[in-house]
Parts: sequence; C-alpha cells; structure tokens
Amino acid sequence: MSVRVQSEPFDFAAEAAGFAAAQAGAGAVVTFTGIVRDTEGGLERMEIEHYPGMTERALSDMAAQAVARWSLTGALVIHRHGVLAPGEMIMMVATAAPHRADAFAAAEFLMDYLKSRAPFWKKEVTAKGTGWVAARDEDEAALDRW
Amino acid sequence: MSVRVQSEPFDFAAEAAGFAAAQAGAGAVVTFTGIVRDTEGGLERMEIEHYPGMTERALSDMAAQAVARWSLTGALVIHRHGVLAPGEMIMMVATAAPHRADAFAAAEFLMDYLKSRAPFWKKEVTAKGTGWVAARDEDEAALDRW
Amino acid sequence: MTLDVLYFAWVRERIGLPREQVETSAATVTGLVTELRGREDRYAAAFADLSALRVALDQELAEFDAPLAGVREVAFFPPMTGG
Amino acid sequence: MTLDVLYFAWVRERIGLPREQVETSAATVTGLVTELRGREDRYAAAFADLSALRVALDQELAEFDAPLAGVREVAFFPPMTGG
Repeated sequence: MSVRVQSEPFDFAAEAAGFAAAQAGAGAVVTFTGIVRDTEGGLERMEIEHYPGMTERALSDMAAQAVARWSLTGALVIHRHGVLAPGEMIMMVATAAPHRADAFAAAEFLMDYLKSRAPFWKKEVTAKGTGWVAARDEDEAALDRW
Repeated sequence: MSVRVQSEPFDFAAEAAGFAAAQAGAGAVVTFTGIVRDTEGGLERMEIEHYPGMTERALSDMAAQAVARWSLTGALVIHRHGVLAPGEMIMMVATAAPHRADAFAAAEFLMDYLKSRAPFWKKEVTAKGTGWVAARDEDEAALDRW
Repeated sequence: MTLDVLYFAWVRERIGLPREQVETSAATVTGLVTELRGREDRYAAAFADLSALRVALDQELAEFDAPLAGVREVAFFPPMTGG
Repeated sequence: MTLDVLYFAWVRERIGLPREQVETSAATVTGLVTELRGREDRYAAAFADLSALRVALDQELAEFDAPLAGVREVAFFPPMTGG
C-alpha cells in the first residue's frame, strides 16, 4: 500500500509496470489515470491546491479501508498538486487482487473517495478568466454505493 | 478501437501509456491486466488455445458494443495465446472516456464478456499433470448485469 | 451438405483431431451431434453431456437447436475461459 | 483557546489569507463561524453559505456542530474536487 502526493509529474507507464511486477499472487491489476481535460476549450492550465498533512492522511486512510474491505495484494495512489497543463496526468490509482472483481471494486472505491473526500481543489485558468471547479452532485452520490 | 490476438508477450506499460497518450478529450483511462496465477502451487505453465478468426471477430464485436454503449474516446484489447509462464501477462484491456464512470463500466463489461464469450481455453500444466481450467459460474453470472 | 467441423480444448483432445469435413443431412446442430455420437466411442464420449458444450456456427455462438441450413463451419468446445 | 485556522481554495481567496491564529472561546465550529463572520465583510462573505463549505478538525472531516474542545487545527474549504 503506497500513497504519494507530489508536484512533479509521474511516469504512469513505469509506475504501472513496477506496481504490477511487485504483486505476488495477483491475477488482476486495475489502473485508473485522471487527465487534465480541456472541457470548454481555451484551458491554459489547471492549478491544484491541497491540504498538506490532511491529504496524505486521507489517502492513506482510504487505501487502508480498501485493503481491509477487499482481498488485495496491493494498492497505489499518486496525486499531483500545483500547476498542470491540459493533457497532463493528474493522478493514478492501481489495485491488484487474486480476482478481478476485487481489483475493480477497490479501484472504483478509491476513485470515488478521492473525488469527494481527499482535500484537493482544482482551479481552471482559461483565456477568459479563472474559476474553481465545482464539485459534482454525482460524485457525492457515488459514495452511497460503498 | 483496437483488438490484437497474439502469441508474443506485450509490454503492458508501453501499451497503456501509448493508449492514454492517444486519447484526445479523455479525462479518465482505465486498464485491466490479467496475470497467470499459480493458484495451487506447482504451476509450470499455462497453455491458451483459441479459435482463430472467431476470436478476433468476438473481441471486435465486444469492443464495438462497448463503444456504442458508453461515451468512450477509445478502447484497446490485447489477448495472448500459446504458452505462458506464471507471472506473465495474459491480456489487457484499456478504456478511455471523458468521465470515469464510463471508462470503468466499459472496462468491466469488456472483461466480463471476454471471460465467457471470447473463444479462449486455458490449460494448466503442473508437476502433477495437466487440466483444462473450468469456467466459473460467477463469470457467467457476471454477464447478467449488462 | 459438407461442413467444416472444428473441435477445441478437451473436445479436440477427446475426439483426437482439431477439424474435419463432415458430410451430413442433419437439419440442426442437435441432429449433427446425434450423427457424430453414433460414429465411435470417442465422439460419444466428447458429446456425452451437451450442457458442458458450446457451439458456434460460422464463428458466432449459437444454440444446439439452431438450423444448419447455409452454415459452412461448425465448432464445438467447452465453456470459454478467456481473460 | 488558540486555534490554527486554515482556509483553502476560494475560502482562502475570499478571506485573503491561507491561515491565521484565532483566539476563541467558541464551543463548536458553528460558534467559531459566528465569531469570524462578525469580524469583517470578507469573513461574512466567505461564510455566507455554510452548505457550500466543509470543515476539518485536526485534519479529519467534521460536522459544523462538532465541539472544539481539544482541537488545535480547524480548516474551512469548499467541497473537494480531487481525482
């Protein structure tokens, strides 16, 4: 179980390969990657603020919950903060388990919690101005299934 | 949408990174990787037989269904056949979408169909003998949710 | 009519060959299975329990009561175990 | 008691600073919010709609009616948008 919060880019391919290679007994590895998306056109950059200390604590707690709830051989969460350009990877989650249902469920659980319970805030800077990304009702609702 | 059936190993990390980089407009990329697992201990190798022609057709049909059903920017399926050692990667699926729910659902759909509707058969060769892997009832039942 | 009949996994092993041409006048898959069962013990053994088998007609999954009219390739195999 | 009070995202921008020390005798978060609102317009603006805010006590999410006894760090911020 590994959690990293960093401003530097991460190498998704190397992280995913390293994670998969380290999973003894796993038959299934699921990864999720979030990418800065230019939804409206004209996005210059995304700025991600976080709450140092609480972030690491919240992510570690989520990962521990996932490990306790599903039969996992491992879980990895990496989340960036700071300034990101469109197309850059914001974060990744990886889970590994003997069976695919556990790996999928744990990855979705981690993503749902990460969206609404980890202290990150996204701000979009476009040619027209800047604005904080609003939380989506469906992200909050997604937590109900766990 | 890309489907490959091959006996050679594939480079999961490179495939996943290449796939992610090619997804214009995607905010979410999900990958699934299946790994040869030595469940009982003593597995020497796994031999995967398939039905050339029907395999490609079935996988392409599944990928087309996924693209029709969810809002995806792309989908990738790679499946190996032939002789594999424990720890080797059997197959991978990657999906990309503007939103994570679509990417997750499409990846799970592809996996469920691939398990029970793509003409692959696994044989395990152990020190004690050889045996065809039996289909699991829960894999067949998993199709009901789609 | 002449059909290409293919066998996979333990069906192939039990029958002892991966494919063969079969001359038949069977109207359905079940009819074809009945003919094959009557050939030799190894066929009877392979087709003993149809619930353990799946069939594809021209590379599409089908039911055992499906008609064979117009079909060129029939494949018999156990439930698939991909992924 | 003296609390470290932290602000994030638009709460930080509206109030104009990321953190400050606050001397308070408020029993709950709501009591603290009432005191802060009374300070200046920028605080009143930031805390105008509590349904748009979240609070963490010592880095754990909490409710607005939670007691402040024993707490050292209080953080106010909008709903989180990670991932």
